[in-house]
Amino acid sequence: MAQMTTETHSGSPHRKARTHRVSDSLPGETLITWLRDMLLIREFENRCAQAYQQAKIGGFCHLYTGQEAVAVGTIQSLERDDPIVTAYRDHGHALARGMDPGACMAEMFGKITGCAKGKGGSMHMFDKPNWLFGGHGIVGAQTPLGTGLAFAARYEWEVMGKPCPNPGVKPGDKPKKKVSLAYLGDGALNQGALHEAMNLAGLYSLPVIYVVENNGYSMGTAIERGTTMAHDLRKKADAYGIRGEIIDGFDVIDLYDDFKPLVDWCRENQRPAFVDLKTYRYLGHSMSDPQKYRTKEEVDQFKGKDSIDRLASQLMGERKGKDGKPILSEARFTEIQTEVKEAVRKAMDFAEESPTPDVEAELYSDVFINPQPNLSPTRDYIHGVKNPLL
Amino acid sequence: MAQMTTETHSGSPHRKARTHRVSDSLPGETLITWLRDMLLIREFENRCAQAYQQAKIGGFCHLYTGQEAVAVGTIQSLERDDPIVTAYRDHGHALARGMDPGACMAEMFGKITGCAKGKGGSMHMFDKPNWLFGGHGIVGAQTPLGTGLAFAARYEWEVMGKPCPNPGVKPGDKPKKKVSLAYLGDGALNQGALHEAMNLAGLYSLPVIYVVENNGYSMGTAIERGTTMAHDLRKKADAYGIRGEIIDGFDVIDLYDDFKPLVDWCRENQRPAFVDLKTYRYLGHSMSDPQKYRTKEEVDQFKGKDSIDRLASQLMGERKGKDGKPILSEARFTEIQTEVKEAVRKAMDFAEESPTPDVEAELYSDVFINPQPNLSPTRDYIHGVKNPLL
Amino acid sequence: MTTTLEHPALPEPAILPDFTKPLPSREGDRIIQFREALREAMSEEMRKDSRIFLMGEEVAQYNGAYKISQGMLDEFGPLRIIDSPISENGFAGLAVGAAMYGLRPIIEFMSWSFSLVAADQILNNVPKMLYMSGGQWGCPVVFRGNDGAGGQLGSTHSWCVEGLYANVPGVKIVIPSNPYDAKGLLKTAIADPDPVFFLESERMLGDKAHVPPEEYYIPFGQAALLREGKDCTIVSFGRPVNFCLEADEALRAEGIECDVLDMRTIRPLDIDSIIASVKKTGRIVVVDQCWPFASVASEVVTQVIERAFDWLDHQPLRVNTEDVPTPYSKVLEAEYLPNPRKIAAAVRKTLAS
Amino acid sequence: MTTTLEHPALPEPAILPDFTKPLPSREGDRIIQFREALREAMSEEMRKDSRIFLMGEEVAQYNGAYKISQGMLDEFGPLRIIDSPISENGFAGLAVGAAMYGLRPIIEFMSWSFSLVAADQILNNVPKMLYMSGGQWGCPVVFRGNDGAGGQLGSTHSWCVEGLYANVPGVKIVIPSNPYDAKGLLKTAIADPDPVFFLESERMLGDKAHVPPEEYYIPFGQAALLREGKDCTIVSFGRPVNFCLEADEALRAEGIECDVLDMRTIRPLDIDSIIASVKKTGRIVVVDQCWPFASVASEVVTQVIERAFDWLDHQPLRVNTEDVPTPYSKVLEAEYLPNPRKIAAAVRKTLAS
Ligand SMILES: Cc1ncc(C[n+]2csc(CCOP(=O)(O)OP(=O)(O)O)c2C)c(N)n1
Ligand SMILES: Cc1ncc(C[n+]2csc(CCOP(=O)(O)OP(=O)(O)O)c2C)c(N)n1
Ligand SMILES: [Mg+2]
Ligand SMILES: [Mg+2]
Repeated sequence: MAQMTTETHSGSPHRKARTHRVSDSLPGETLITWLRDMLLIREFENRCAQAYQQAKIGGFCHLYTGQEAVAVGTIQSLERDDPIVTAYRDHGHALARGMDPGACMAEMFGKITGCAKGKGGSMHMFDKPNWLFGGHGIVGAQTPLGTGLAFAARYEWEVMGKPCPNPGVKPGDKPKKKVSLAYLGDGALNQGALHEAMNLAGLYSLPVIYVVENNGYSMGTAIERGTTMAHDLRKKADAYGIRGEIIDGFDVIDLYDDFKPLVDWCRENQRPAFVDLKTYRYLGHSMSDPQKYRTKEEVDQFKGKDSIDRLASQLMGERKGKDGKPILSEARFTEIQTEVKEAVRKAMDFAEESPTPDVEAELYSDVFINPQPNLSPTRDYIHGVKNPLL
Repeated sequence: MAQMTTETHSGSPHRKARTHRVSDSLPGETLITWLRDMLLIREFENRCAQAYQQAKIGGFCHLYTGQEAVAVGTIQSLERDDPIVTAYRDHGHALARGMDPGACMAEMFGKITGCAKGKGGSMHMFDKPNWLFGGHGIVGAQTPLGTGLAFAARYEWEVMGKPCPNPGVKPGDKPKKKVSLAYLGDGALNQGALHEAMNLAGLYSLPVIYVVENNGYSMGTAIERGTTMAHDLRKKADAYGIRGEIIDGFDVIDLYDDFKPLVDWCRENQRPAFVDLKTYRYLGHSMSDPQKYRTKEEVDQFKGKDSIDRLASQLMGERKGKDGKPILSEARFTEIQTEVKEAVRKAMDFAEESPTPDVEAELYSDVFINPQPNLSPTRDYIHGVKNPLL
Repeated sequence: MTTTLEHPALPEPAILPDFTKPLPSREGDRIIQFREALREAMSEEMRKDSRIFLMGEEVAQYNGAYKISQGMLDEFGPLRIIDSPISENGFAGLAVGAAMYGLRPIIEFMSWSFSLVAADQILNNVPKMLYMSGGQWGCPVVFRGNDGAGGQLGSTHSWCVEGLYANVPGVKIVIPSNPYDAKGLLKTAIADPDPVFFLESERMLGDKAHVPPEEYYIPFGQAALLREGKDCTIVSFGRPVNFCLEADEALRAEGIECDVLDMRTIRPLDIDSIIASVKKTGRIVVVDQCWPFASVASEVVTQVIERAFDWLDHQPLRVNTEDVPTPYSKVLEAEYLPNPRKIAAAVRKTLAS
Repeated sequence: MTTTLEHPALPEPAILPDFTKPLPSREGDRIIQFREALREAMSEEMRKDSRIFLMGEEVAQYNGAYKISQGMLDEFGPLRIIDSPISENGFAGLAVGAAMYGLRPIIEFMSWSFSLVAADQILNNVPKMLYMSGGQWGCPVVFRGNDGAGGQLGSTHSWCVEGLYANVPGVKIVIPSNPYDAKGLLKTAIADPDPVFFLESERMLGDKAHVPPEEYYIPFGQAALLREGKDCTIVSFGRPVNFCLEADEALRAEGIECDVLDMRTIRPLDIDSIIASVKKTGRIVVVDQCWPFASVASEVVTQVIERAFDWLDHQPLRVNTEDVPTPYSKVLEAEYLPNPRKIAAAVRKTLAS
């Protein structure tokens, strides 16, 4: 059996030698928010797992546990109106982007209060006000979309001279340079869609970053069994003249120190990039995965590098505030943990208590924005209730 | 307008420094056959153009004029039972592989004596006895097929221990190591299919060579307008851990000297390779192309490097036989030219005089090998006449 | 009087064309080609709305593989008329992302035959984005290009994708048969906030007809009754409509008079006009350039049966292409396609018993 | 007595199963799961023919995402049971090349929903290779995997591809409804020299039934008459057949007795059995898990109309899934799918007037 180690599956060493750390200027409170976000994701996923066991969640459900630093660290490197798109392992991104945990959980419960009114499920977390253009189920298919988001963001300032009327945009706002993120799993490296997308991004010079959440496996397939050049994925980027980086995803501050300058570079130069972001998932691929393809020791090794523990201990230890004391006291940490538990409990209650979609109003709505007669032999399409996030 | 030059669009310089030339050991007669093959393709395509003007050929018709050295030089580097597959610009490969020019021309005339019984047309030259697994119309779609040919060729010796009963295979024959060639145009570099194929070939270690017939344009799009890293396509191969080479396609002997060792290496090691083979097409993309995307000077510059002229002058000049005289006399050259003209004239006559397919027998045949009742609401499928090449 | 349409997925209300305005006359002497009609439709809309861009293979510098976009690069510049590499899946997906962000892409497939490599984007994402996102994002892309056999392009290049794609709910499918309709329908397609598959025919791009100078939009879901007759209803869409008119011509010489209906859009399907006609004639022949099995023709027959079973004097008949891969050879292809002879024969058959 | 089939594209004559042999009994106590039946079919054929290999995502080391290929890696080794990367278009095309060369690939799509990224290979190359090559090469690949909605997989993962792919001539399409049929049909598919799309259902993989120990092959194009009745004909294929049986059960309690036909293969379609039944009952309901527009249900209705118009006492009715992208929410999905209630209602409707 393939055995991955925390040594081999990590960021490139040059990273260690960095002299300037952009994170140095971050206020302590910001880092505490990150910790809170990561804790929130962890707790949220734990409760998802329970709800799935209780058959309150159906379909495919892919948990983010272990990868929290990736969503949080990358999203914190963005502006809030930079568009992002991801695959089906998307709860982490949704929460990190600020989706209400209630809307996220209610979606999985198939309730009308869910972010997709219960029509999407776990794989389809969409959040327009937070510029999250969806979780997507077909491996790789979101990468051309991310490319299109970058295209549009560039088009609005280059061609239109004004921003598209998206949430938060006010009349008279000037368009600005943006960056889009397209997250993908390591398994998506083998889909033609990604390659076409990267070539287009390189040719048209689009500000998109392809973030490979490289957790070493696509289902039961270790990366080197499915992907050539797994030991240096930057070669995939070289093929399109795109800047490629390997970034360690186990320490969220390190990650930010590597990723934020890259985002800035892409924004400034309006060029694409590609990141092999090393991470690890603690749980099975989805809810039914006996995980015979890896050892318990391997999983434990990575759990030993847990990004939440690490950040917590940094904030409670070496990372000192102006007063020379650690940024985070133990008491405050416990408080945050309680608060997060409470937030997720509320989300569960909200999901539980929300009504299911009204079949008559919802089955045939959201198919067309402009429904017309005779689009279907069955019946007419209609407009349903307004999405709760809008 | 992009201007390509014979300087920039050529093989890598290291080639010049080669010490050992595999072509040195080739008998003069062999080289004369190559010249004949190239002349045959040139003449054949000229007559195609005429026939197309006269509306004897229909549909899309892509001529090979200018690229002759590629088909001849690469195919001469193979064993006769190494499988190959190509795109729609396929007359050159068919003739170089030994297809009867009559069957090739009759196909384009839509006659029952054509290699695909008139069902395929210009883009679909298939020749089973000559191990040509087709010309194919969808850009890039033949590259997974070439990968599959290599897979099967490897499988027959590794798993079956005997060759599949293909043409020329005799009972008791031992299976052997083969190499497959998948030709593609430079435009096909941008199709996801190629990337999936190359990753598979790299992973499974398949003996396939992806031969990019890089003529600098896909229709009216100069390569650097459609393909990133056009100045070093080997980067595309690096992304899959595949050996990549740039080879000059204007001198067939040079080409052979570069390509033959690569074929041998792939065969021996059962590994894939990728070749950026620089060539140029003299005519339009297909029969209706005003060619505004390039200058007459550019075309003339490349015509000045014509591979047929070059080989002819080598064989009639510096290339001497044992007797110290040039391998090819002017008289013999004229003879060959006449012979080739005559062969193509005969092919034209054959195509002209052959009958069209019998509609009743052919429209509904070759849909299923095992036709059964009720496969169609329209009528039953049948068996038609036997393919003339079989 | 234009209508405005509001929907939570629309950041601003959409302004829909005024379909109550009577359409300008089809008669006149402003004779242009089908391809010019398409170009006019795109250019007119692009002048009004900077969100619209055109992307596809050879659309810009080459002026279009079929010269549909001729001159548009000059007018709109390279940021809005964009040459793409041969990456249909990639740029179809790019359009999806761009449309979600707020742009209005027009994607030209050189041929719909090449849309198969983009099938996942155009069938999984385009028609379902609004539903999957619970009404947060629509996907207003117009995909257009050549569709249909004819011209000896062989098996892979002769797709009639309506036979495949019409099964999928979530897109509108438009298929004009003449330049006048092509312009009016394409303008409506571009203005519509939903995704549209717009099917042209390489065989018709040179067809000429009067196209009025004034602006007009043809509504979706309204068939055009091109000929009136009492004996049989002929229903078709796209290029074969022209074969139906020929067949009708021939039949009139025999004293058989048909209603000839050009559906113009497949989804929506103007079944009401079909039923009205069938209730008059009692007979129907459906003509479809796709393969027969599970085709739009099967659907029309089924809907007619569902709604007008008791009005029929003869079972509905369908004329499709023959049920084989498209052959190259001229003689085979001619027999493969629907043609006036086959259509007339089917009409006669409905009248025989 | 096996038959041998000769064709120029076959390097050696193909040996077809002996379909004259009566099939073993469906009754018995060798109770196995649907997934095991599939595994037995593949393993038995692979033992006999070294040209056959199985390729797909997670089929080898993981023992199959749905445990269909469990244990096959152990028996046949990594050269014949082959894990692939997530490259459906790539490995579908690899199979095409390998089949042309002389192998007999079985390609597992984890779900047919993922076959859309391979649409070009499976629709342009697979069904047309024999035709395009003028009879030189067939393309004997069996593509198999999960098809159909149910289980709350949402819009992109719930495809019923028969509604799309059945339009294309050149492939045989098989869709079993129970373990017994699944085994016999899959063995026939693997032995057949033509390409086959074999549609399984994740919802049925755990279904159990007697599967006889002796070897058997079920011929294509022969429907199974599962229930006999005089009142109405119910026709279906794949998983919904089971809903039809439930509906029939309920209807019998009301005194309504139906013929229930399990088509088992869509192409070939055993229209003869349908017509025979309709001539008896005068009524028909077609049940199809695909969207309605241009579906296999539309096709069945159309063929029935073409062949038995005068025998019908009521217009044929169809029960499809609802015409919307597949919703995730349990309540919506339950209403989306065809179910016994809807089927029984349709049957009653045919009897009402
Ligand atoms: C085109 C396609 N093929 C197959 C699948 C089934 N599938 C879903 S997730 C998955 C593994 C993906 O792994 P990876 O990209 O590494 O993401 P991770 O699950 O590790 O986050 C597969 C094969 C799919 N959704 N889409
Ligand atoms: C998937 C697909 N998209 C578009 C086309 C139309 N098309 C045919 S040839 C061609 C250009 C290909 O150029 P290249 O690969 O460089 O080959 P060349 O013609 O130069 O030999 C295009 C766009 C096609 N056949 N298939
Ligand atoms: Mg992974
Ligand atoms: Mg080229």
